[in-house]
Amino acid sequence: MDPMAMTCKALLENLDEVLGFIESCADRFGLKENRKFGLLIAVEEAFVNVCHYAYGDKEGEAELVCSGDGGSFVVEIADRGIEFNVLSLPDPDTTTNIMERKIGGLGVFFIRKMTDDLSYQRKDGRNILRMVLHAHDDSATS
Amino acid sequence: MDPMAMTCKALLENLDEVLGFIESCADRFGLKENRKFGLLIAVEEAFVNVCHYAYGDKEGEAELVCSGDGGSFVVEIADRGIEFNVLSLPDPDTTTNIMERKIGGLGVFFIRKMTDDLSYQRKDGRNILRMVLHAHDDSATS
Amino acid sequence: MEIISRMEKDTAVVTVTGRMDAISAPQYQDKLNEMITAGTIAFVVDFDGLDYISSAGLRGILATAKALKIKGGQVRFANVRGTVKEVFEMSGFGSIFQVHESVAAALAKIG
Amino acid sequence: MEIISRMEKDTAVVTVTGRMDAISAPQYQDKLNEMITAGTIAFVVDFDGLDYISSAGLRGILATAKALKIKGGQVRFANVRGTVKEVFEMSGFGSIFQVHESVAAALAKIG
Ligand SMILES: Nc1ncnc2c1ncn2[C@@H]1O[C@H](COP(=O)(O)OP(=O)(O)O)[C@@H](O)[C@H]1O
Ligand SMILES: Nc1ncnc2c1ncn2[C@@H]1O[C@H](COP(=O)(O)OP(=O)(O)O)[C@@H](O)[C@H]1O
Repeated sequence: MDPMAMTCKALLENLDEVLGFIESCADRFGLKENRKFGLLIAVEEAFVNVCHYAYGDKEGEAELVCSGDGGSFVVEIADRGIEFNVLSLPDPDTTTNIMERKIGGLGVFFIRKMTDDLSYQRKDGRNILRMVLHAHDDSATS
Repeated sequence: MDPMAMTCKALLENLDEVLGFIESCADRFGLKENRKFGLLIAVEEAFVNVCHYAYGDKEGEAELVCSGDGGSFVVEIADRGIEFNVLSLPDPDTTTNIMERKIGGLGVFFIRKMTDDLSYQRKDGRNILRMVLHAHDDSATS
Repeated sequence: MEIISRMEKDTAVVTVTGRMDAISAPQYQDKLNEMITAGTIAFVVDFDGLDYISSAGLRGILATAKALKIKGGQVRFANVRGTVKEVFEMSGFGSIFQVHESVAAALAKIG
Repeated sequence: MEIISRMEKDTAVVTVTGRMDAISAPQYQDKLNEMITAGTIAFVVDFDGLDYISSAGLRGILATAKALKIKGGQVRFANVRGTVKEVFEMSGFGSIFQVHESVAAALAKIG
Protein backbone atom coordinates (compact mmCIF):
# COMPACT_ATOMS: atom_id res chain seq x y z
CA MET A 1 0.00 0.00 0.00
CA ASP A 2 1.36 3.43 -0.98
CA PRO A 3 1.66 5.95 1.84
CA MET A 4 -1.33 8.12 2.66
CA ALA A 5 -1.05 11.11 4.92
CA MET A 6 -3.37 13.29 6.94
CA THR A 7 -2.53 16.51 8.72
CA CYS A 8 -4.65 18.41 11.21
CA LYS A 9 -4.44 20.66 14.25
CA ALA A 10 -3.54 18.63 17.32
CA LEU A 11 -6.93 19.11 18.94
CA LEU A 12 -9.03 16.46 20.65
CA GLU A 13 -12.01 17.44 18.50
CA ASN A 14 -10.17 15.98 15.47
CA LEU A 15 -9.91 12.50 17.01
CA ASP A 16 -12.85 11.12 15.01
CA GLU A 17 -11.33 12.20 11.70
CA VAL A 18 -7.93 10.83 12.69
CA LEU A 19 -9.32 7.43 13.68
CA GLY A 20 -11.58 7.39 10.62
CA PHE A 21 -8.58 7.97 8.40
CA ILE A 22 -6.47 5.28 10.07
CA GLU A 23 -9.36 2.85 9.98
CA SER A 24 -10.00 3.31 6.28
CA CYS A 25 -6.29 2.81 5.55
CA ALA A 26 -6.18 -0.28 7.77
CA ASP A 27 -9.25 -1.67 5.99
CA ARG A 28 -7.61 -1.09 2.64
CA PHE A 29 -4.49 -2.85 3.85
CA GLY A 30 -6.68 -5.68 5.07
CA LEU A 31 -5.75 -5.62 8.74
CA LYS A 32 -7.88 -8.07 10.70
CA GLU A 33 -10.70 -6.56 12.80
CA ASN A 34 -9.30 -7.46 16.23
CA ARG A 35 -5.82 -6.20 15.35
CA LYS A 36 -7.35 -3.03 13.96
CA PHE A 37 -9.07 -2.12 17.22
CA GLY A 38 -5.77 -2.55 19.06
CA LEU A 39 -4.05 -0.30 16.56
CA LEU A 40 -6.80 2.33 16.83
CA ILE A 41 -6.29 2.39 20.59
CA ALA A 42 -2.54 2.91 20.15
CA VAL A 43 -3.15 5.72 17.64
CA GLU A 44 -5.73 7.34 19.91
CA GLU A 45 -3.33 7.34 22.86
CA ALA A 46 -0.52 8.78 20.75
CA PHE A 47 -2.71 11.47 19.15
CA VAL A 48 -4.35 12.44 22.45
CA ASN A 49 -0.89 12.80 24.03
CA VAL A 50 0.23 15.09 21.22
CA CYS A 51 -2.95 17.13 21.82
CA HIS A 52 -2.34 17.28 25.58
CA TYR A 53 1.40 17.56 25.93
CA ALA A 54 3.37 18.25 22.76
CA TYR A 55 2.63 21.94 22.34
CA GLY A 56 1.98 23.10 25.93
CA ASP A 57 -0.50 25.98 25.76
CA LYS A 58 0.18 26.66 22.11
CA GLU A 59 -1.49 25.12 19.09
CA GLY A 60 0.34 22.83 16.73
CA GLU A 61 -0.19 20.17 14.13
CA ALA A 62 -0.12 16.40 14.01
CA GLU A 63 0.68 14.45 10.88
CA LEU A 64 -0.29 10.83 10.33
CA VAL A 65 1.07 8.63 7.60
CA CYS A 66 -0.18 5.11 6.87
CA SER A 67 1.65 2.68 4.64
CA GLY A 68 2.11 -0.98 3.93
CA ASP A 69 5.56 -2.44 4.31
CA GLY A 70 5.57 -6.00 3.06
CA GLY A 71 3.38 -7.93 5.45
CA SER A 72 3.16 -5.05 7.91
CA PHE A 73 0.91 -2.07 8.36
CA VAL A 74 2.76 1.04 9.49
CA VAL A 75 1.42 4.21 11.09
CA GLU A 76 3.68 7.15 11.74
CA ILE A 77 2.55 10.05 13.87
CA ALA A 78 4.66 13.18 13.91
CA ASP A 79 4.56 16.53 15.71
CA ARG A 80 6.80 19.59 16.08
CA GLY A 81 6.35 19.83 19.85
CA ILE A 82 8.77 19.28 22.72
CA GLU A 83 11.05 16.31 22.43
CA PHE A 84 9.47 13.24 23.99
CA ASN A 85 10.37 9.60 23.60
CA VAL A 86 7.52 7.23 24.35
CA LEU A 87 10.01 4.42 24.84
CA SER A 88 11.64 6.19 27.79
CA LEU A 89 8.75 5.73 30.21
CA PRO A 90 8.67 2.87 32.73
CA ASP A 91 5.67 0.53 32.77
CA PRO A 92 2.93 1.74 35.12
CA ASP A 93 1.89 -0.15 38.25
CA THR A 94 -1.25 -2.02 37.24
CA THR A 95 -1.88 -3.84 40.50
CA THR A 96 -3.08 -1.26 43.05
CA ASN A 97 -6.67 -1.45 44.24
CA ILE A 98 -9.50 0.79 43.11
CA MET A 99 -9.20 3.54 45.69
CA GLU A 100 -5.41 3.93 45.45
CA ARG A 101 -5.28 3.44 41.72
CA LYS A 102 -4.35 6.44 39.60
CA ILE A 103 -4.48 6.30 35.83
CA GLY A 104 -1.28 7.70 34.50
CA GLY A 105 1.11 6.17 32.09
CA LEU A 106 -1.51 3.79 30.71
CA GLY A 107 -1.66 5.62 27.38
CA VAL A 108 1.98 5.10 26.53
CA PHE A 109 1.83 1.59 27.98
CA PHE A 110 -1.04 0.73 25.61
CA ILE A 111 0.90 2.12 22.66
CA ARG A 112 3.73 -0.26 23.51
CA LYS A 113 1.49 -3.24 24.13
CA MET A 114 -0.80 -2.82 21.14
CA THR A 115 1.98 -2.65 18.55
CA ASP A 116 4.31 -5.37 17.30
CA ASP A 117 7.10 -2.94 16.79
CA LEU A 118 7.60 0.62 17.96
CA SER A 119 10.34 3.09 17.21
CA TYR A 120 10.98 6.73 17.98
CA GLN A 121 13.00 9.30 16.15
CA ARG A 122 13.69 13.00 16.77
CA LYS A 123 14.43 14.54 13.39
CA ASP A 124 14.40 18.12 12.08
CA GLY A 125 12.55 19.33 15.16
CA ARG A 126 9.94 16.61 14.87
CA ASN A 127 8.96 13.68 17.08
CA ILE A 128 8.23 10.72 14.84
CA LEU A 129 6.63 7.67 16.40
CA ARG A 130 6.46 4.64 14.13
CA MET A 131 3.99 1.91 15.01
CA VAL A 132 4.11 -1.38 13.15
CA LEU A 133 1.51 -4.14 13.09
CA HIS A 134 2.25 -7.42 11.41
CA ALA A 135 -0.60 -8.65 9.26
CA HIS A 136 -0.29 -12.03 10.99
CA ASP A 137 -0.89 -12.12 14.68
CA ASP A 138 2.44 -13.63 15.70
CA SER A 139 4.05 -11.35 18.26
CA ALA A 140 1.15 -9.16 19.29
CA THR A 141 0.64 -7.97 22.88
CA SER A 142 3.11 -10.42 24.28
CA MET B 1 -13.32 24.78 11.17
CA ASP B 2 -9.52 24.55 11.21
CA PRO B 3 -7.92 23.22 8.03
CA MET B 4 -7.45 19.48 7.68
CA ALA B 5 -5.30 18.00 4.99
CA MET B 6 -4.87 14.66 3.31
CA THR B 7 -2.16 13.60 0.87
CA CYS B 8 -1.99 10.49 -1.25
CA LYS B 9 -0.71 9.16 -4.52
CA ALA B 10 -2.90 10.35 -7.37
CA LEU B 11 -4.29 6.90 -8.13
CA LEU B 12 -7.90 6.01 -8.79
CA GLU B 13 -7.74 3.30 -6.13
CA ASN B 14 -7.48 6.08 -3.50
CA LEU B 15 -10.81 7.65 -4.49
CA ASP B 16 -12.73 6.05 -1.61
CA GLU B 17 -10.33 7.42 0.98
CA VAL B 18 -10.37 10.86 -0.62
CA LEU B 19 -14.17 11.03 -0.70
CA GLY B 20 -14.36 9.60 2.83
CA PHE B 21 -12.04 12.30 4.07
CA ILE B 22 -13.96 15.10 2.34
CA GLU B 23 -17.25 13.71 3.57
CA SER B 24 -16.17 13.53 7.21
CA CYS B 25 -14.90 17.12 7.00
CA ALA B 26 -18.13 18.27 5.34
CA ASP B 27 -20.15 16.51 8.05
CA ARG B 28 -18.09 18.20 10.73
CA PHE B 29 -18.67 21.55 9.04
CA GLY B 30 -22.37 20.75 8.90
CA LEU B 31 -22.86 20.94 5.16
CA LYS B 32 -26.37 19.88 4.21
CA GLU B 33 -26.75 16.40 2.69
CA ASN B 34 -27.83 17.48 -0.80
CA ARG B 35 -25.08 20.07 -1.06
CA LYS B 36 -22.58 17.51 0.16
CA PHE B 37 -23.32 15.06 -2.66
CA GLY B 38 -22.80 17.85 -5.19
CA LEU B 39 -19.48 18.71 -3.59
CA LEU B 40 -18.38 15.07 -3.55
CA ILE B 41 -19.07 14.86 -7.28
CA ALA B 42 -16.96 17.98 -7.91
CA VAL B 43 -14.12 16.57 -5.79
CA GLU B 44 -14.33 13.20 -7.54
CA GLU B 45 -14.10 14.82 -10.97
CA ALA B 46 -11.15 16.96 -9.91
CA PHE B 47 -9.29 14.07 -8.24
CA VAL B 48 -9.96 11.66 -11.11
CA ASN B 49 -8.62 14.24 -13.57
CA VAL B 50 -5.44 14.64 -11.53
CA CYS B 51 -5.11 10.83 -11.60
CA HIS B 52 -5.67 10.66 -15.36
CA TYR B 53 -3.97 13.74 -16.72
CA ALA B 54 -1.76 15.66 -14.29
CA TYR B 55 1.28 13.40 -14.27
CA GLY B 56 1.10 11.74 -17.70
CA ASP B 57 2.63 8.28 -17.35
CA LYS B 58 4.46 9.14 -14.14
CA GLU B 59 3.18 8.88 -10.61
CA GLY B 60 2.53 11.91 -8.46
CA GLU B 61 0.63 13.09 -5.43
CA ALA B 62 -2.60 14.90 -4.76
CA GLU B 63 -3.19 17.01 -1.68
CA LEU B 64 -6.62 17.92 -0.35
CA VAL B 65 -7.29 20.57 2.25
CA CYS B 66 -10.70 21.22 3.81
CA SER B 67 -11.50 24.27 5.86
CA GLY B 68 -14.33 26.45 6.99
CA ASP B 69 -14.30 30.07 5.97
CA GLY B 70 -17.09 31.91 7.73
CA GLY B 71 -20.29 30.49 6.30
CA SER B 72 -18.48 28.60 3.56
CA PHE B 73 -16.91 25.19 3.24
CA VAL B 74 -13.71 25.21 1.19
CA VAL B 75 -11.91 22.31 -0.48
CA GLU B 76 -8.55 22.84 -2.13
CA ILE B 77 -7.02 20.19 -4.33
CA ALA B 78 -3.42 20.57 -5.40
CA ASP B 79 -1.00 18.65 -7.61
CA ARG B 80 2.50 19.14 -9.02
CA GLY B 81 1.58 18.03 -12.53
CA ILE B 82 1.37 19.92 -15.80
CA GLU B 83 -0.22 23.33 -15.66
CA PHE B 84 -3.96 23.07 -16.25
CA ASN B 85 -6.65 25.63 -15.56
CA VAL B 86 -10.10 24.10 -15.17
CA LEU B 87 -11.64 27.49 -15.84
CA SER B 88 -10.16 27.63 -19.34
CA LEU B 89 -12.38 24.92 -20.83
CA PRO B 90 -15.54 25.77 -22.78
CA ASP B 91 -18.85 24.20 -21.69
CA PRO B 92 -19.51 20.88 -23.43
CA ASP B 93 -22.38 20.33 -25.84
CA THR B 94 -25.05 18.61 -23.78
CA THR B 95 -27.71 18.37 -26.47
CA THR B 96 -26.59 15.70 -28.97
CA ASN B 97 -28.54 12.46 -29.16
CA ILE B 98 -27.45 9.14 -27.69
CA MET B 99 -25.58 7.72 -30.67
CA GLU B 100 -23.64 10.88 -31.46
CA ARG B 101 -23.04 11.82 -27.88
CA LYS B 102 -19.51 11.62 -26.54
CA ILE B 103 -18.76 12.17 -22.90
CA GLY B 104 -15.89 14.55 -22.68
CA GLY B 105 -15.61 17.73 -20.73
CA LEU B 106 -18.43 16.74 -18.39
CA GLY B 107 -16.06 16.33 -15.43
CA VAL B 108 -14.78 19.89 -15.51
CA PHE B 109 -18.29 21.13 -16.30
CA PHE B 110 -19.63 19.40 -13.16
CA ILE B 111 -16.87 20.93 -11.07
CA ARG B 112 -17.98 24.37 -12.23
CA LYS B 113 -21.68 23.66 -11.79
CA MET B 114 -21.50 21.97 -8.40
CA THR B 115 -19.55 24.74 -6.67
CA ASP B 116 -20.65 28.21 -5.66
CA ASP B 117 -17.24 29.62 -6.27
CA LEU B 118 -14.22 28.25 -8.07
CA SER B 119 -10.74 29.62 -8.47
CA TYR B 120 -7.49 28.38 -9.91
CA GLN B 121 -3.93 29.27 -9.09
CA ARG B 122 -0.59 28.06 -10.43
CA LYS B 123 1.95 28.57 -7.65
CA ASP B 124 5.39 27.11 -6.93
CA GLY B 125 4.90 24.44 -9.56
CA ARG B 126 1.51 23.43 -8.19
CA ASN B 127 -2.01 23.57 -9.61
CA ILE B 128 -4.34 24.66 -6.82
CA LEU B 129 -8.06 24.41 -7.43
CA ARG B 130 -10.20 26.03 -4.76
CA MET B 131 -13.85 24.98 -4.53
CA VAL B 132 -16.22 26.90 -2.28
CA LEU B 133 -19.68 25.89 -1.12
CA HIS B 134 -21.81 28.32 0.80
CA ALA B 135 -23.53 26.78 3.78
CA HIS B 136 -26.79 28.28 2.60
CA ASP B 137 -28.10 27.17 -0.72
CA ASP B 138 -28.31 30.60 -2.36
CA SER B 139 -26.37 30.51 -5.60
CA ALA B 140 -25.84 26.81 -6.16
CA THR B 141 -25.92 25.14 -9.59
CA SER B 142 -27.37 28.18 -11.28
CA MET C 1 -22.86 0.66 -4.93
CA GLU C 2 -25.21 -2.29 -5.13
CA ILE C 3 -27.00 -3.62 -8.18
CA ILE C 4 -29.95 -5.97 -8.06
CA SER C 5 -31.94 -7.11 -11.08
CA ARG C 6 -35.20 -8.94 -11.58
CA MET C 7 -37.20 -9.79 -14.68
CA GLU C 8 -40.71 -8.43 -15.32
CA LYS C 9 -41.71 -10.47 -18.37
CA ASP C 10 -38.96 -9.67 -20.87
CA THR C 11 -37.84 -6.48 -19.19
CA ALA C 12 -35.00 -6.36 -16.69
CA VAL C 13 -35.66 -4.06 -13.74
CA VAL C 14 -32.27 -3.03 -12.39
CA THR C 15 -32.09 -1.36 -8.99
CA VAL C 16 -28.97 0.64 -8.25
CA THR C 17 -28.29 1.86 -4.72
CA GLY C 18 -25.48 3.81 -3.10
CA ARG C 19 -22.98 5.74 -5.14
CA MET C 20 -22.01 5.38 -8.76
CA ASP C 21 -18.51 6.78 -8.98
CA ALA C 22 -15.33 6.21 -10.96
CA ILE C 23 -14.65 3.04 -8.98
CA SER C 24 -18.10 1.47 -9.03
CA ALA C 25 -19.43 2.58 -12.44
CA PRO C 26 -17.78 -0.31 -14.35
CA GLN C 27 -19.89 -2.66 -12.23
CA TYR C 28 -23.05 -1.17 -13.78
CA GLN C 29 -21.66 -1.51 -17.26
CA ASP C 30 -20.53 -5.11 -16.66
CA LYS C 31 -23.87 -6.12 -15.21
CA LEU C 32 -25.91 -4.67 -18.07
CA ASN C 33 -23.54 -5.94 -20.75
CA GLU C 34 -23.81 -9.39 -19.28
CA MET C 35 -27.60 -9.28 -19.52
CA ILE C 36 -27.50 -7.78 -23.02
CA THR C 37 -25.22 -10.62 -24.12
CA ALA C 38 -27.71 -13.06 -22.60
CA GLY C 39 -30.40 -11.59 -24.81
CA THR C 40 -32.22 -8.95 -22.72
CA ILE C 41 -32.85 -5.78 -24.68
CA ALA C 42 -35.40 -3.91 -22.52
CA PHE C 43 -34.26 -2.31 -19.26
CA VAL C 44 -35.80 -0.18 -16.55
CA VAL C 45 -33.15 1.24 -14.25
CA ASP C 46 -34.43 2.27 -10.82
CA PHE C 47 -32.34 5.04 -9.24
CA ASP C 48 -34.50 5.43 -6.14
CA GLY C 49 -31.65 4.45 -3.83
CA LEU C 50 -28.88 6.18 -5.77
CA ASP C 51 -27.34 9.06 -3.80
CA TYR C 52 -24.74 10.19 -6.21
CA ILE C 53 -23.56 9.84 -9.79
CA SER C 54 -20.45 11.33 -11.37
CA SER C 55 -19.39 11.69 -15.02
CA ALA C 56 -17.87 8.19 -14.83
CA GLY C 57 -21.37 6.89 -14.07
CA LEU C 58 -22.83 8.76 -17.04
CA ARG C 59 -20.12 7.29 -19.22
CA GLY C 60 -21.28 3.79 -18.24
CA ILE C 61 -24.92 4.66 -18.86
CA LEU C 62 -24.16 6.08 -22.29
CA ALA C 63 -22.01 3.13 -23.34
CA THR C 64 -24.70 0.57 -22.49
CA ALA C 65 -27.43 2.73 -24.05
CA LYS C 66 -25.47 2.80 -27.31
CA ALA C 67 -24.96 -0.97 -27.22
CA LEU C 68 -28.71 -1.38 -26.70
CA LYS C 69 -29.66 1.02 -29.49
CA ILE C 70 -27.61 -1.04 -31.94
CA LYS C 71 -29.64 -4.12 -30.95
CA GLY C 72 -32.94 -2.26 -31.24
CA GLY C 73 -33.36 -2.31 -27.49
CA GLN C 74 -34.16 0.42 -24.96
CA VAL C 75 -33.39 1.62 -21.46
CA ARG C 76 -35.66 3.80 -19.32
CA PHE C 77 -34.93 5.35 -15.97
CA ALA C 78 -37.17 5.65 -12.93
CA ASN C 79 -36.97 7.65 -9.71
CA VAL C 80 -34.25 10.03 -10.80
CA ARG C 81 -34.08 12.42 -7.87
CA GLY C 82 -31.98 14.82 -5.81
CA THR C 83 -28.35 15.16 -6.82
CA VAL C 84 -28.76 12.44 -9.47
CA LYS C 85 -31.52 14.49 -11.10
CA GLU C 86 -29.32 17.59 -10.98
CA VAL C 87 -26.60 15.65 -12.78
CA PHE C 88 -29.06 14.34 -15.38
CA GLU C 89 -30.31 17.85 -16.06
CA MET C 90 -26.89 19.49 -16.26
CA SER C 91 -25.57 16.87 -18.61
CA GLY C 92 -28.58 16.79 -20.91
CA PHE C 93 -29.17 13.12 -19.99
CA GLY C 94 -32.59 14.17 -18.69
CA SER C 95 -33.53 15.09 -22.27
CA ILE C 96 -31.83 12.39 -24.30
CA PHE C 97 -33.08 9.58 -22.03
CA GLN C 98 -36.58 8.54 -21.06
CA VAL C 99 -37.12 9.34 -17.40
CA HIS C 100 -40.22 8.23 -15.47
CA GLU C 101 -41.83 8.87 -12.12
CA SER C 102 -41.84 5.21 -11.12
CA VAL C 103 -40.79 1.75 -12.22
CA ALA C 104 -44.45 0.97 -13.00
CA ALA C 105 -44.73 4.02 -15.29
CA ALA C 106 -41.52 3.01 -17.09
CA LEU C 107 -42.72 -0.59 -17.51
CA ALA C 108 -46.05 0.63 -18.88
CA LYS C 109 -44.20 2.49 -21.67
CA ILE C 110 -42.31 -0.63 -22.66
CA GLY C 111 -45.58 -2.51 -22.72
CA MET D 1 -20.89 5.26 21.66
CA GLU D 2 -24.40 4.62 22.88
CA ILE D 3 -25.51 4.12 26.47
CA ILE D 4 -28.82 2.59 27.46
CA SER D 5 -29.86 1.84 31.03
CA ARG D 6 -32.69 -0.10 32.61
CA MET D 7 -33.45 -0.99 36.24
CA GLU D 8 -33.55 -4.59 37.50
CA LYS D 9 -35.00 -4.05 40.98
CA ASP D 10 -32.48 -1.63 42.52
CA THR D 11 -29.67 -2.40 40.13
CA ALA D 12 -29.01 -0.35 37.03
CA VAL D 13 -28.05 -2.43 33.99
CA VAL D 14 -26.09 -0.15 31.69
CA THR D 15 -25.45 -1.28 28.10
CA VAL D 16 -22.59 0.44 26.32
CA THR D 17 -22.16 -0.08 22.58
CA GLY D 18 -19.70 1.24 20.02
CA ARG D 19 -16.44 2.84 21.02
CA MET D 20 -15.42 4.42 24.29
CA ASP D 21 -12.69 6.86 23.38
CA ALA D 22 -11.36 10.21 24.57
CA ILE D 23 -14.36 11.97 23.02
CA SER D 24 -17.14 9.67 24.19
CA ALA D 25 -15.84 8.51 27.60
CA PRO D 26 -17.18 11.57 29.48
CA GLN D 27 -20.66 10.48 28.38
CA TYR D 28 -20.27 7.26 30.40
CA GLN D 29 -19.09 9.17 33.44
CA ASP D 30 -21.92 11.72 33.17
CA LYS D 31 -24.57 9.04 32.78
CA LEU D 32 -23.43 7.02 35.79
CA ASN D 33 -22.85 10.09 37.95
CA GLU D 34 -26.36 11.23 37.18
CA MET D 35 -27.78 7.89 38.35
CA ILE D 36 -25.52 7.81 41.43
CA THR D 37 -26.76 11.28 42.35
CA ALA D 38 -30.33 10.01 41.93
CA GLY D 39 -29.60 7.27 44.49
CA THR D 40 -28.58 4.20 42.49
CA ILE D 41 -25.54 2.46 44.02
CA ALA D 42 -25.53 -0.95 42.28
CA PHE D 43 -24.52 -1.20 38.63
CA VAL D 44 -24.00 -3.92 36.08
CA VAL D 45 -22.25 -2.60 33.00
CA ASP D 46 -22.76 -4.71 29.87
CA PHE D 47 -19.88 -4.40 27.40
CA ASP D 48 -21.24 -6.94 24.91
CA GLY D 49 -21.51 -4.34 22.17
CA LEU D 50 -18.35 -2.43 23.03
CA ASP D 51 -15.70 -2.70 20.29
CA TYR D 52 -13.01 -0.58 21.74
CA ILE D 53 -11.91 1.17 24.92
CA SER D 54 -8.90 3.46 25.41
CA SER D 55 -7.22 4.75 28.56
CA ALA D 56 -9.68 7.66 28.57
CA GLY D 57 -12.47 5.09 28.95
CA LEU D 58 -10.68 3.39 31.84
CA ARG D 59 -10.28 6.77 33.48
CA GLY D 60 -14.07 7.22 33.41
CA ILE D 61 -14.66 3.73 34.75
CA LEU D 62 -12.21 4.26 37.60
CA ALA D 63 -13.62 7.65 38.55
CA THR D 64 -17.19 6.35 38.84
CA ALA D 65 -16.04 3.21 40.68
CA LYS D 66 -14.32 5.39 43.26
CA ALA D 67 -17.41 7.56 43.67
CA LEU D 68 -19.47 4.38 44.18
CA LYS D 69 -17.05 2.85 46.71
CA ILE D 70 -17.37 5.96 48.86
CA LYS D 71 -21.15 5.46 48.94
CA GLY D 72 -20.82 1.76 49.74
CA GLY D 73 -22.01 0.84 46.28
CA GLN D 74 -20.63 -1.47 43.62
CA VAL D 75 -20.16 -1.90 39.87
CA ARG D 76 -19.76 -5.23 38.04
CA PHE D 77 -18.95 -5.80 34.40
CA ALA D 78 -20.41 -8.35 32.02
CA ASN D 79 -19.40 -9.58 28.55
CA VAL D 80 -15.91 -8.12 28.56
CA ARG D 81 -14.51 -9.54 25.32
CA GLY D 82 -12.07 -9.10 22.45
CA THR D 83 -10.02 -5.93 22.44
CA VAL D 84 -11.87 -4.65 25.51
CA LYS D 85 -10.81 -7.74 27.43
CA GLU D 86 -7.22 -7.27 26.27
CA VAL D 87 -7.31 -3.71 27.62
CA PHE D 88 -8.82 -4.87 30.93
CA GLU D 89 -6.09 -7.46 31.32
CA MET D 90 -3.19 -5.21 30.39
CA SER D 91 -4.31 -2.47 32.71
CA GLY D 92 -5.05 -4.74 35.68
CA PHE D 93 -8.73 -3.72 35.53
CA GLY D 94 -9.58 -7.38 35.00
CA SER D 95 -8.23 -8.10 38.49
CA ILE D 96 -9.37 -5.08 40.46
CA PHE D 97 -12.91 -5.21 39.05
CA GLN D 98 -15.54 -7.93 39.17
CA VAL D 99 -16.01 -9.32 35.68
CA HIS D 100 -18.77 -11.81 34.79
CA GLU D 101 -19.73 -14.02 31.87
CA SER D 102 -23.19 -12.51 31.52
CA VAL D 103 -25.49 -9.83 32.88
CA ALA D 104 -27.49 -12.54 34.67
CA ALA D 105 -24.38 -13.84 36.44
CA ALA D 106 -23.45 -10.33 37.53
CA LEU D 107 -26.98 -9.63 38.79
CA ALA D 108 -26.94 -12.89 40.75
CA LYS D 109 -23.84 -11.75 42.63
CA ILE D 110 -25.54 -8.49 43.62
CA GLY D 111 -28.49 -10.48 44.85
N1 LIG E 1 3.61 13.68 23.15
C1 LIG E 1 4.07 13.94 24.41
N2 LIG E 1 4.85 15.02 24.63
C2 LIG E 1 5.28 15.28 25.87
N3 LIG E 1 5.02 14.52 26.95
C3 LIG E 1 4.27 13.43 26.80
C4 LIG E 1 3.75 13.08 25.51
N4 LIG E 1 3.05 11.94 25.66
C5 LIG E 1 3.11 11.60 26.95
N5 LIG E 1 3.84 12.50 27.66
C6 LIG E 1 4.14 12.43 29.09
O1 LIG E 1 4.08 11.07 29.48
C7 LIG E 1 3.12 10.90 30.54
C8 LIG E 1 2.39 9.57 30.41
O2 LIG E 1 1.50 9.61 29.32
P1 LIG E 1 0.33 8.55 29.22
O3 LIG E 1 0.92 7.21 29.35
O4 LIG E 1 -0.44 8.78 27.99
O5 LIG E 1 -0.59 8.81 30.49
P2 LIG E 1 -1.38 10.12 30.95
O6 LIG E 1 -1.57 11.01 29.77
O7 LIG E 1 -2.64 9.56 31.48
O8 LIG E 1 -0.50 10.75 32.00
C9 LIG E 1 2.22 12.10 30.46
O9 LIG E 1 1.65 12.42 31.70
C10 LIG E 1 3.15 13.19 29.94
O10 LIG E 1 3.84 13.78 31.02
N1 LIG F 1 -5.74 17.95 -14.00
C1 LIG F 1 -5.65 18.03 -15.35
N2 LIG F 1 -4.44 18.17 -15.95
C2 LIG F 1 -4.34 18.24 -17.27
N3 LIG F 1 -5.38 18.17 -18.13
C3 LIG F 1 -6.61 18.04 -17.61
C4 LIG F 1 -6.81 17.96 -16.19
N4 LIG F 1 -8.15 17.85 -15.99
C5 LIG F 1 -8.73 17.84 -17.17
N5 LIG F 1 -7.83 17.96 -18.17
C6 LIG F 1 -8.13 18.03 -19.64
O1 LIG F 1 -9.45 18.53 -19.78
C7 LIG F 1 -10.27 17.60 -20.53
C8 LIG F 1 -11.70 17.59 -19.98
O2 LIG F 1 -11.76 16.97 -18.74
P1 LIG F 1 -13.14 16.45 -18.15
O3 LIG F 1 -14.12 17.57 -18.22
O4 LIG F 1 -12.94 15.88 -16.82
O5 LIG F 1 -13.62 15.32 -19.17
P2 LIG F 1 -12.92 13.97 -19.62
O6 LIG F 1 -11.94 13.59 -18.55
O7 LIG F 1 -14.08 13.03 -19.70
O8 LIG F 1 -12.28 14.26 -20.93
C9 LIG F 1 -9.57 16.26 -20.38
O9 LIG F 1 -9.83 15.42 -21.49
C10 LIG F 1 -8.09 16.67 -20.31
O10 LIG F 1 -7.58 16.85 -21.59
